[in-house]
Amino acid sequence: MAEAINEAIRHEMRRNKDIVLLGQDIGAYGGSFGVYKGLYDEFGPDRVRDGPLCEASTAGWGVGLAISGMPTIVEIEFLDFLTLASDAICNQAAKMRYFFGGQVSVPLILRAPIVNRLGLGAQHSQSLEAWMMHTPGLHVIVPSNAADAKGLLIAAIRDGNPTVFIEHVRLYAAKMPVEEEDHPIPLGKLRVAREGTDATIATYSGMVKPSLEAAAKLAAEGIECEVLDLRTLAPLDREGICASVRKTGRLIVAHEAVKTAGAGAEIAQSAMEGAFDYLQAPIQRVAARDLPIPTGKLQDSVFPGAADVEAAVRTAMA
Amino acid sequence: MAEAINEAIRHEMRRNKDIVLLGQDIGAYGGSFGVYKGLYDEFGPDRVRDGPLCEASTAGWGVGLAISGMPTIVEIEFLDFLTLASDAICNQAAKMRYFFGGQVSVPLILRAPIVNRLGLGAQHSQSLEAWMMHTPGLHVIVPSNAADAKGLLIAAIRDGNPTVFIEHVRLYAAKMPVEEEDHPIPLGKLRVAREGTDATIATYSGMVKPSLEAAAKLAAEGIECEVLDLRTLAPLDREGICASVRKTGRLIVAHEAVKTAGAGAEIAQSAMEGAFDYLQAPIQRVAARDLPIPTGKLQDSVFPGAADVEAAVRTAMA
Amino acid sequence: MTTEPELKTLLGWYGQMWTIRYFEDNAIASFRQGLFTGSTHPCIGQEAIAVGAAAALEPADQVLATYRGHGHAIAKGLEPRSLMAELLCKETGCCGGRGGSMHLCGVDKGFMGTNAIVAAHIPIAAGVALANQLKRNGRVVVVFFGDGATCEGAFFETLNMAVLWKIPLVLVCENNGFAISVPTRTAIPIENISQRADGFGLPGVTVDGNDPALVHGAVAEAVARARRGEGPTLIECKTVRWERHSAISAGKYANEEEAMKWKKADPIPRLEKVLLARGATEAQLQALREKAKAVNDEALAFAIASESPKPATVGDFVYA
Amino acid sequence: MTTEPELKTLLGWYGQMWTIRYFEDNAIASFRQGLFTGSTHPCIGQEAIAVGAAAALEPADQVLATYRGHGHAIAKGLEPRSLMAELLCKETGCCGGRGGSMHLCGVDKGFMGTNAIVAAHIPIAAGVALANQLKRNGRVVVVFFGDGATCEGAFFETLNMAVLWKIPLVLVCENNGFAISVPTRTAIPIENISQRADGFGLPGVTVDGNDPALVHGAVAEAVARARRGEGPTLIECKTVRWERHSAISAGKYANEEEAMKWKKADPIPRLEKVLLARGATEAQLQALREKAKAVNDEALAFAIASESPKPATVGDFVYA
Ligand SMILES: Cc1ncc(C[n+]2csc(CCOP(=O)(O)OP(=O)(O)O)c2C)c(N)n1
Ligand SMILES: Cc1ncc(C[n+]2csc(CCOP(=O)(O)OP(=O)(O)O)c2C)c(N)n1
Ligand SMILES: [Mg+2]
Ligand SMILES: [Mg+2]
Repeated sequence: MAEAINEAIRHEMRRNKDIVLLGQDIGAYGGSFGVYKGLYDEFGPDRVRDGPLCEASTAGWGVGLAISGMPTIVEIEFLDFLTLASDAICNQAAKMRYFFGGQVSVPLILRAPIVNRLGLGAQHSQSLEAWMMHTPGLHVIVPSNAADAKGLLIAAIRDGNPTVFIEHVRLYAAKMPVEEEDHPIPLGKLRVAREGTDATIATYSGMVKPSLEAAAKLAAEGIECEVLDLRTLAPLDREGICASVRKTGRLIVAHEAVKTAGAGAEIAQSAMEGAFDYLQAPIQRVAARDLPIPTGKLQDSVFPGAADVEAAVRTAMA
Repeated sequence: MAEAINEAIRHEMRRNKDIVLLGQDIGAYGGSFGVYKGLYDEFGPDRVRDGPLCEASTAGWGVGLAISGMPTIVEIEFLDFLTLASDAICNQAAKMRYFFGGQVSVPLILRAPIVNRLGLGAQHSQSLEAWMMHTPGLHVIVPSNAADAKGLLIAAIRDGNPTVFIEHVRLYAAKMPVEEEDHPIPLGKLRVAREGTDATIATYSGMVKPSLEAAAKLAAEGIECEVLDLRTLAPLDREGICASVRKTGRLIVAHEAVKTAGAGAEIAQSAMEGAFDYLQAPIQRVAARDLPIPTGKLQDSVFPGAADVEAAVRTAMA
Repeated sequence: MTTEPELKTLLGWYGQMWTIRYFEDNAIASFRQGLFTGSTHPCIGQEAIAVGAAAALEPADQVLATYRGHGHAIAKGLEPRSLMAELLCKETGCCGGRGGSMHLCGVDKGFMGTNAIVAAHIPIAAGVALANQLKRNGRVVVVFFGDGATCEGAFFETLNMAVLWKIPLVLVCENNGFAISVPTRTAIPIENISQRADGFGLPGVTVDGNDPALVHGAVAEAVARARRGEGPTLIECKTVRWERHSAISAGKYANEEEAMKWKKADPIPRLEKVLLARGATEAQLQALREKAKAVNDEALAFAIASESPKPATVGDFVYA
Repeated sequence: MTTEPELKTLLGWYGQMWTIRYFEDNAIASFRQGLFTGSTHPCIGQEAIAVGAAAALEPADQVLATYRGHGHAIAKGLEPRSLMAELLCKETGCCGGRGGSMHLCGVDKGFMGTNAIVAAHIPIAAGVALANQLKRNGRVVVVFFGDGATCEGAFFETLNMAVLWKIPLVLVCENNGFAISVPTRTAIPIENISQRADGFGLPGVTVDGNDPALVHGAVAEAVARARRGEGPTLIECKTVRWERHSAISAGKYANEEEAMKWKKADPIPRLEKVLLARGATEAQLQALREKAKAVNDEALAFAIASESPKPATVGDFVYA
């Protein structure tokens, strides 16, 4: 996925000379997880601006570039550091077009990876997408694979609205067939990752793979799960979720963020509002436990896996 | 409610000489909404530290005081500015006891008001409690009246854990009979603001009053709503909510935060998980529209009121 | 410093200062009459800064300011009518009535907007200036902010990067002695805010902010420096604030007298004396005052007569 | 500056520096062997700062540091065994195995912890120092951070308030030339980071951070000043970083040679020369080295032999 993101950015930067990258360690170093490899060499220090450590202002400068007609991609090294940039993103980027009555657009993309299960501890393991979902004016993108990452990032850049693009460090290495061609994927449309008739698993980002594993295992016993990869949380494809639930009658929502007030609650309640009459069992959530994330082996007691998804499906089927 | 909060703080500061207040305009001025009137005169500049404008560090200093055994109350002038303090609150205060294996406690209270419907616009009108609910390690308190504010604040101070105490500017003027005595209210227990049998309205803070109004109106037609004032969102009284829903079979959740990924989704999904079999209709949400908040008359098209609660109950009853 | 401005120039500034003053008078009166809600943050007593600074700019240069930014908007060429209509949240307002008193904008005039989060617009202004640098369009950005804002991280972080990258940015601090109720001296432990510059390697100057010619001189020099590609300058303009932070501030000041001293330091009568000494006539001045008043009265009438935005449009302008 | 330390003192420092060096060697080796996951940020090449600074403190004084803080923890008196057990996330670790390499703490030794958000611990340290001031307990806080941290808002904001309130805080910047891959000179447009102090009205000094005596002298003076109630001091210690930011850093440096120069600037052989010149024997030095190694080998064995925390305890320590 790292390569796919790199390609998407390279492609767009070639196409649109106004695009600028801001961040720390994004120069020769290529980004703290290597996503920007080669971009500095190709586009130079003006457009690939490796800067001092100050996330709050870096994002603010990005807003200024964006409203000046220069689409800007700001990298935050870990999603956990969103705390520092949240004023620029939530109080400025998300709202500026609105409170200025449409006089400006804010083509700002904030890229940040979820970096969990690595053992880096409580300040380097969080999934904060729900905060961004709760901020009107933003798009929130959570790809689960390389092809989607590329297509969604291209779409987000061209779309021209403030976007939080959330990657996943565990998926960086994954190489999948990526469209050679320039192939934007429309925002707000989920992808049916596996079709099924008995239960719907709605998930995204790092939980898509474990969900597919669980689905494969259950299929061997004749339980056919439909796995929805939501791809974008804002816009959220509520209709797509409800359509699947109307078919299967059961919903399991799976994510790696902590459970309480996570994206899963919104996804579940969307199905409640749009498909209540079809629900044959309570909607189940699979999520991290409501704890700060520990290091070491204790992590395994906090994060969910394929077995948890499987168990939730079984509960729903019971 | 301003007076009640003032009394609670005064009471605790007299009782515990280690308590310190930090913030801007909290000295002679008495706080930007006057909540601290007289405290500077009584406790002096050491304990009532009126400081420069730097919310991020002010909250960080508060963490340092707190882990040194000095319970600290940090005032943020508008809840919207939580963006600036969120690293200190979410990455430090909420997690520090955990990642230091219990070596420190963090008796830090962050007080901030929701200031909406006044016409101050998109950066001064937000209800961000859902972000805090999604942060394990915090308590989140959302009182709807003076007596609760006093009792909950006293409890939070004594409880000794990091707490986000969310007030509401519209409720400041409201004077209600406040317990003279020192009367902490246990965190995590909702209050049944009105008993009813036909539908449950779960709400908090500024939506309790409109919800009671709607309930009164519906009662005239024989529809008896049970109104739950949740009082704390973390801990959330899931059992109390489910008990009511098991009785009424219907749930309406009402808040002033924007709808998507708001506290309402969590409250609703909690009922789904604990009372699905009793639900006779889809859970309804009443919330602000998913927009940045405009100024002027347009605000009325964004924020919900008693009529919206009433309509939601009717939908649930239909 | 630059040469003394011509009389004609000074007369123009005088008229602008009155335009701003009357605008603010109308804003306060309208608020008191309930023509709009929320609050409004007058720049009365500080008009010389906006006017002197804007005079140093080309039309294509850009300005960003705070909630206390009505004067900067007017000085940058926005029409009082579209501004007053915005204060009254009318659809004819510069932001379609969505922004109100704290969110004004006029991109076509280079006025890139006011902001209600203290100091948040400083990095945004720097980003606009970086865009200018990258586009090599020769434009300079002036960002206005208060003394209080110079305690916020965003200000410092931006200074560091702006110096590093020699950004064409002029940072104008309006030190009006207070951040709401907090006197500058109890928030900032140095004599002059311009001294902040010393830790970052950029020039810092302090000028009397109630003299538009001094402000103009300092800003003109900084703008020239920025246009030469030599980077940012920090300018502190000492001034005195209108008695209250905003139309709704109600708290007590530690020292009420200090908080009321603006009337003694009013830049308008001061400029008047200079003008008369340089040969302007009372009649000339009166004509300028009257014109300023007329423009604002018309603006207010226009704003009052305008419609509120239709409820059905509440969802407009969220996404591009 | 203070007087030249006695030979005995210097020998003690030498032993401590080796204790830290061996600790870090074991940390890196353990990480490479997969004994723990995540990463670890060695302070190899920077030991003189932790040791020299800690020597200027009373046991009751407090220290806060960053993820690159193993050396500071050891210098402040924490046991290598409980630190190594923490790195290996064992229940015998100083934080019960929840914190790992980036979150170490020893409140009973005045070590108020390390932090993984760059600069976030600087305001926290100031808050601890304010608590000391309010309690009038005479304690001083030393906070360590990197060059990169001095670009973050939290650093500047805290300087402003600390000077304003004369907080007993000593700010020690370990300028090791890099923030991950970003060379200091491409992030900070001034010659010495101590110059940051000029914009805030506190003393700023730069010392050679690879000489523990110079570090000790500067910190001792700052501590004395803080204890006298005269407020904070900013001390920049110039040093050179271990070749990689952390055990998992893999990116390319713009200038690889620059990034490898620590070995030429190693403070340990440098101190060795001084010791031998002042009459220490090679045997004495060897004994200290061996003791340092033995302590760390025992610590590692202890850590390896310890148990991981029980899964059932994962929810402990969230609330008081
Ligand atoms: C980040 C933030 N904190 C607090 C406030 C509340 N507030 C609005 S204006 C103001 C005072 C700012 O003072 P200063 O920067 O000196 O500007 P002035 O109002 O004097 O022009 C404060 C504290 C805010 N809007 N934003
Ligand atoms: C707020 C924040 N931004 C980014 C990071 C990622 N990061 C960890 S260490 C580091 C470099 C810090 O450099 P410096 O302050 O010089 O300290 P050093 O590592 O050199 O000791 C960065 C960017 C972080 N942990 N926190
Ligand atoms: Mg001011
Ligand atoms: Mg460094």
